[in-house]
Amino acid sequence: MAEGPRVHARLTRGALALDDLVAGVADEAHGATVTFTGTTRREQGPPAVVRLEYEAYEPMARAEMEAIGLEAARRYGAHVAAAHRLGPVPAGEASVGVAASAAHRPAAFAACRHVIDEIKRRAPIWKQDVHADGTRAWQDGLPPVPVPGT
Amino acid sequence: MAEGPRVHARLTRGALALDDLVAGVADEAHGATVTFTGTTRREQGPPAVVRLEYEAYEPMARAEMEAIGLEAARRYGAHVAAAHRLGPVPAGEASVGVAASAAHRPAAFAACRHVIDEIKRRAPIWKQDVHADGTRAWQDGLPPVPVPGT
Amino acid sequence: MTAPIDVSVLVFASLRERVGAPRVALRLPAATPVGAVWDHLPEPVRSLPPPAGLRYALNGSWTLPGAALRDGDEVALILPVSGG
Amino acid sequence: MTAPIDVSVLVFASLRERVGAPRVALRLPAATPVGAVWDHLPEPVRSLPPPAGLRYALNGSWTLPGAALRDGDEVALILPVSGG
Repeated sequence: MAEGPRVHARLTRGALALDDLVAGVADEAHGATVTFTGTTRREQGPPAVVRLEYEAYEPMARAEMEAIGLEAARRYGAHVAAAHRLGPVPAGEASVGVAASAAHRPAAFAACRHVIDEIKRRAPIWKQDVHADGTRAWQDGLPPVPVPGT
Repeated sequence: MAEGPRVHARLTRGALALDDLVAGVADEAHGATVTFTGTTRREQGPPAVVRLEYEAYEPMARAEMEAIGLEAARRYGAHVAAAHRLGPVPAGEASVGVAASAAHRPAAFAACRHVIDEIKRRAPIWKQDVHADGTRAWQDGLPPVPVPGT
Repeated sequence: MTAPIDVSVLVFASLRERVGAPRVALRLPAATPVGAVWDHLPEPVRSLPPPAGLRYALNGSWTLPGAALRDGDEVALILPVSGG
Repeated sequence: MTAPIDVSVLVFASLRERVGAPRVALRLPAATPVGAVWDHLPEPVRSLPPPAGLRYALNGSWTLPGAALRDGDEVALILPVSGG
């Protein structure tokens, strides 16, 4: 209980399990747990997005997620667990999950919000939209790659 | 997807299942899901709280939870599911759970926060702390009941 | 001069324990306001001051203390809540 | 007059696809700043303007474009991210 903040950060190619994240932040002294799950919205487009493909600079993404978790943990007295999927993620499945627990709910909400906001802002992870018509588009600030042969 | 907000409110004497709440707010058009779980903190006291016992004015508690869910659903374009336990809840187990989904994360966080804040403020539900030494204390604004025979 | 009314009062938590039952039947003067019900509860409750923040429900909906009771009404005394 | 240095450049996402590999070996003048690496990438990348918000990591830690490279360094070009 008094051992200080716990932070877990994970990159995974499998489905995210919210229960695992919640279990990672359990603490008898923490009365509030907040989770965030980010899911690909199917109706983005047109053309419709059928899946995303995530790529990361893996060691730095993990380190950055841990650093972000530790910021929230220290600022809010929270435990934090965060996981991000890599590789293909079908539309409708979760690509990122965060759990944060704290003694009281304002701190748990703030910690969870900090972690997801900063992961999206800072972690070196990129997504590629894969459309129903087979086209793909990286979301990385560069103009679309010219399609070969056109 | 375009069928408008969904609101589920439930009182239950069994353990809360976060997955059920999350499933209740799933929507292909909603990219963000936020949950809140409230758990009895064991170290409250002294004397230590070993469990809570919840009592409600059940029809109004359910109606009030639904009204609160609908407020959040309308204000934030969210789906909401909320469940509150009644009867004995051992320390360390969840007594209340909320899930809210929305297209984007600020709305999902705001909806979840609104629902838990307002349930705590308005729903006619009361808790009794049960201590390790056998004493009990209702949290209902009245002075402690005199112990018979003292 | 109108006939008295019979109302049912629902009580919860420590109020229920003090009353010894979840429901109290009261015969009251016609049009008694909801906010006066407390003073008709059995002892030892009516000697206690009603807690700050006491709310009222009438037949399953929120109401204000000035609402006039009618025969057959069901009043709930909602002590300050502590769910969550 | 100092000897050139060999550095490794990590690229991701559409930059990786344009380069055709996740890693590029470059021989550069000693003390080349990190921010100049882009201009040494193979075509067609170096003709593109670097995207606004491009960040840099050096040997696994964030760095600034003015940092001077040394022999054996590993630089990562971090395009604007889109995780979550």
